[in-house]
Amino acid sequence: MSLFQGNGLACWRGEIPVFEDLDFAADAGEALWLAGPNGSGKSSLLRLMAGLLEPVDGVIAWGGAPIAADREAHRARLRYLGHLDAVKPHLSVAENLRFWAEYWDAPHNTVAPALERVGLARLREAAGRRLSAGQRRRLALARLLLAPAALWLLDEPTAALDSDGIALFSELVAECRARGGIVVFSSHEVLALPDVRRLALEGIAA
Amino acid sequence: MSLFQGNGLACWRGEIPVFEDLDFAADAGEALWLAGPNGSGKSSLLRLMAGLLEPVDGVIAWGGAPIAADREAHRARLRYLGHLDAVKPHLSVAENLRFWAEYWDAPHNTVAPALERVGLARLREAAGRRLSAGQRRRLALARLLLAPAALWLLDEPTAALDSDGIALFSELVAECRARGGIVVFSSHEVLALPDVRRLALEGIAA
Amino acid sequence: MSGFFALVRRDLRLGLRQGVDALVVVLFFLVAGALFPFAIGPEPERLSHLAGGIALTVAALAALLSLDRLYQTDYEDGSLDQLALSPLPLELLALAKALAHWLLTGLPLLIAAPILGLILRLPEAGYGPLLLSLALSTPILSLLGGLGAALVLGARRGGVLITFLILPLYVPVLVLGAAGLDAGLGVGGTDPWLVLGGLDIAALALTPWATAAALRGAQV
Amino acid sequence: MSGFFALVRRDLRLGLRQGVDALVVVLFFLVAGALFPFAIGPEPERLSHLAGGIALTVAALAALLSLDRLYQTDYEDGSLDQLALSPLPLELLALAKALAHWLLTGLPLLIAAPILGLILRLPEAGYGPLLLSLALSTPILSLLGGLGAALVLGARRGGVLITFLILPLYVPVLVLGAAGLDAGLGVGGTDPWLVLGGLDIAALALTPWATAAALRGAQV
Amino acid sequence: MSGSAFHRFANPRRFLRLADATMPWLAGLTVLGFAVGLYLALWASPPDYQQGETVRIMYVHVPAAWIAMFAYCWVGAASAASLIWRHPLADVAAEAAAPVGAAFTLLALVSGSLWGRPMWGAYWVWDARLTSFLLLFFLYLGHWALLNAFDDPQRGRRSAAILAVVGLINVPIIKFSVDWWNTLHQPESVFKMGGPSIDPSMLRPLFVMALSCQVYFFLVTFMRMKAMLLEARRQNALYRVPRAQAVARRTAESGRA
Ligand code: HEM
Ligand SMILES: Nc1ncnc2c1ncn2[C@@H]1O[C@H](COP(=O)(O)OP(=O)(O)OP(=O)(O)O)[C@@H](O)[C@H]1O
Ligand SMILES: Nc1ncnc2c1ncn2[C@@H]1O[C@H](COP(=O)(O)OP(=O)(O)OP(=O)(O)O)[C@@H](O)[C@H]1O
Ligand SMILES: [Mg+2]
Ligand SMILES: [Mg+2]
Repeated sequence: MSLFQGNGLACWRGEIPVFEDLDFAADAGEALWLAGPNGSGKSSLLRLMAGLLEPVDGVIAWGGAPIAADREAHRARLRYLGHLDAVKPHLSVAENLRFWAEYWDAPHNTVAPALERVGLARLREAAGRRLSAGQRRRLALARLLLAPAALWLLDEPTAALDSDGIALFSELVAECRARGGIVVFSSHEVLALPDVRRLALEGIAA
Repeated sequence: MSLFQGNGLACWRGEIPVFEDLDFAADAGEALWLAGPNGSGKSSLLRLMAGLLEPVDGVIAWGGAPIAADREAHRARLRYLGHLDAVKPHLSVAENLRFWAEYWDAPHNTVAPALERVGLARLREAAGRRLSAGQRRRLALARLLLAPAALWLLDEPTAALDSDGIALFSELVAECRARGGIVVFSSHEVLALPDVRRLALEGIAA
Repeated sequence: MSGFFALVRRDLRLGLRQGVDALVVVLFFLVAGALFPFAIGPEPERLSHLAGGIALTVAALAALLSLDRLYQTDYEDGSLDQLALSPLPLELLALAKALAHWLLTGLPLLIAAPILGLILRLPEAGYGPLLLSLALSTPILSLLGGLGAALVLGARRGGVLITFLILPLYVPVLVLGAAGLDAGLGVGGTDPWLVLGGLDIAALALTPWATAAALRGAQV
Repeated sequence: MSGFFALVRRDLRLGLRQGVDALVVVLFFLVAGALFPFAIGPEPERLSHLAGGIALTVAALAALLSLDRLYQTDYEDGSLDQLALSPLPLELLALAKALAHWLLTGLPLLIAAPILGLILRLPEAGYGPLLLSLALSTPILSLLGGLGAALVLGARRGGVLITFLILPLYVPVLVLGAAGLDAGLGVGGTDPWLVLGGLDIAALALTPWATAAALRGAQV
Repeated sequence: MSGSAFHRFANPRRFLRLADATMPWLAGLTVLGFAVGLYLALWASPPDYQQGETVRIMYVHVPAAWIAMFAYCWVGAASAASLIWRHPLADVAAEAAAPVGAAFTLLALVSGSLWGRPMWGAYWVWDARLTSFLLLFFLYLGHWALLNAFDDPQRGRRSAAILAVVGLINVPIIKFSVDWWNTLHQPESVFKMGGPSIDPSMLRPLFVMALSCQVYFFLVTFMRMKAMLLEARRQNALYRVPRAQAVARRTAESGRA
């Protein structure tokens, strides 16, 4: 019975079954790597974990209590990073991050260090639409640094990142785990992270 | 003096210099791998090669003639694949691809095989917005198969692709090169492709 | 709650990146309104009769022009997921969006209306009623519009259909606004405004919930 | 050339798929038009005289509703790059886009116009001229609109800005269209329509180039 | 064209030299002209027999109107030049002159409508000329709004230039159609603007004022152009980078990369 776990999960997208009877479990400080071919349901599972999707079957529980019971609490404890970077093209890099800080009630003074950390300090004033793919991804990663969260749900966090970026990501994961946070991430490339649990999805050959 | 080459290229985005005095050259059947950190100008260079951007300085030439001299011809000979997949969410997978076939005057009967090849045959009727990240990327790759082109410009073609997808991509590249085509692609991960030239960009430390 | 205002501020900033933008919105009403005389002639008495209807038409136009973007962009660039994953309830999110939309379309119209009245030769007595009608009807346009925008998000057939049930709801609002003008000019009673006020409260109370539901529906 | 029709077909399919745009346009057209009887007070004779002009103006405003989407979506999802990288010249691309826009907005407006005519009690003799004026003026609106949409590509507040840019340029068309109405009602000669036709041709010949230039500018 | 070209080629020493040389003279002429003109207009010219003192508005109004129209042609021409020859100086010329022209248009509108109050008993009348001026004002504002609607200035310049040229083609059409529209629906204004003959005693101050406004236009435009060019040059220096540092190392090794 671990801190964050799901049992017998079934997920449908549209009218199509993605996976059925899937279990996962993660304890404080653990990292879970979702691996699987395209369309096997990694993103779907992460959306289930975040509560953005409802499982057709099964329950996801945090500390024993189903997340459906108290959505506000679950939302408050997690950070989600999807395929899309949620960067506003017409806001500057700093404005983009500052908005999320305000929106999540994170202290203002976390913005500058976060940008520094992901290597975007130089582009602080640049408009979002001027960012390159990897720079945009880095800005998305910076959101994770605004406030410590107990649960990180990251969908291909290293997509478009260069080698430094990947190194940075590993550091972030390590720190989060050291804090006792749980990190669930999907990725196609094998990342050099210490003792990650690997959860392989095959998807349903429909 | 190679088939496709650029000399003394300088590129600015917005009011900012990206790179200066950059040369590249590729002959029929060769592959050029653009490597470099985030923001070093890989995408920008590919857009220059495609004619989507104007170099501030220097010339890009095909067969000795600057591409600026005959844009129609250059456009007709190349296929470009950007960070964005150009998939219409409200069109089905087949409709998406069929449109590009019609638009580029490619024979209709190339659509089905192309989908088959990238492994989307099963999702032929699915709406574009139901595709997963990797499936969308595969659909973008399928556009390359509609008609043989002399020049492929691919921006992180393997982003979001699983291992099969990457294998597929290597095959496609090999075939294109066998046809005498030129393949220029950017990528952060090291792909197992036989004898590719590597062009490293550092970008300008501004 | 701070999230609420943060969101309103962000949408305003996105809408009014620079001072210019705010001005553009106001001018937009003048241009659109000034179009009518060219089609129906410059005779003052004629224009003065139409001024109210013109103003309301332009109001509806402004409300609709920016609507489909209200949630669409956030939906497409992934911001909506992030917005939904915050302690702020979706109902308040919907309210914040509608408020920002009104500040970007309704308020400028109120500012532009007097000038419009001037060039359309609105009689002195007409200004008060015009402003009152606009002030009462534009909020509903934004609230209902927000609901419509949320419904078409997933763009599943259903959403589209319901939108066509939503848009006609504009009619009574605008009609009441127009009626209010006549009332102000002493043609009828003043009740249209009372009804409008009632609708305002109803919309304020109901649409956020409906919108929130629609947004959850889009997450399939 | 086949690319041209492929693009038109695609845009039509997308427009009808999403469904919203075209119908919102028509609904706005009818709703806004329907406002005026209340605004003017329904005295038939005055109304019928204005009906045509109102219909023309409201049609112009309605056609603006779906404009900012014309290039924006293709721009954001990367399709525009692909479209630009084909043998089809950008000028023809612009033409195809404008044609699709007209088929999705101008044509439905023509079909809806008689209904509005009924609402506004347009006299029998007025229908022919109204349709003719609409048929001659809406294409220019789509062409100018396409230019506007290309100009504001990547700008903030697209919709409002387009309107603001386009309408002053559109005034001559509106004037001529209205003049056509009166001519039809036997006030003057029929030359307004000839001039309008001339403007149609001029717009058809010139706007695609301007639009193509604007699209190239967007590739910064 | 890529945004940078503006900086790379914006090196118009010749223009700057010319501007520095002429501006003192322009400034002097402006002051002198307005002094004389206003004196003639306000004191040394008789009140109109039918308009009384209000006629003096004309000395502001008409010159403003003339310059407003001239300025739009200037902007349109400069924009066309920038689109054809891609010379950044043309961009600057258009961008610098537009607000000045807009200001004169506004002046004509305001002075006109102030004039209209006593003449027509209303601040605004849908008189043909007034209307076409209102539209001209909208064109100016559209141009200005477009210039400022983008995060990337170069993009704004390009769009605005295209709009200005299209507008230039369209202005005569607008003028013609509006006049026609106005005669179509008989205007209720009895007063004909620019009545048949204006008395010489009124013409002299009118022309002095017109000339002063013209000079003033050039003065302000040149000043704005100069400021913009210096700013561009400053940024340009900001981004100049030693070539050596910029050269990308090319490691062409065959075999597995
Ligand atoms: C918003 C209001 C007005 C605008 C925009 C306006 C516009 C113009 C313009 C553009 C001109 C110069 C045209 C040319 O010379 O070709 C002009 C000239 C003139 N306007 Fe106005 N006008 C306005 C109101 C008035 C009023 C109210 C009066 C008099 C009661 C008036 C009297 C004149 C006269 C006398 C001239 C000089 C005639 C000439 O040089 O041809 N204007 N106005
Ligand atoms: N549209 C744009 N406008 C202005 N500047 C831009 C634009 N796109 C990119 N840039 C800037 O140009 C530089 C190079 O961008 P580019 O996308 O070519 O880098 P990249 O090598 O593709 O990076 P990545 O590996 O992240 O894709 C970056 O510093 C970026 O900030
Ligand atoms: N919004 C959606 N509506 C309907 N079906 C969807 C939607 N998103 C994804 N699907 C389907 O659900 C299945 C799983 O999608 P998902 O995105 O979870 O896969 P994934 O493992 O993330 O793939 P990838 O590695 O490409 O990101 C896919 O077959 C896809 O077609
Ligand atoms: Mg995924
Ligand atoms: Mg890139």
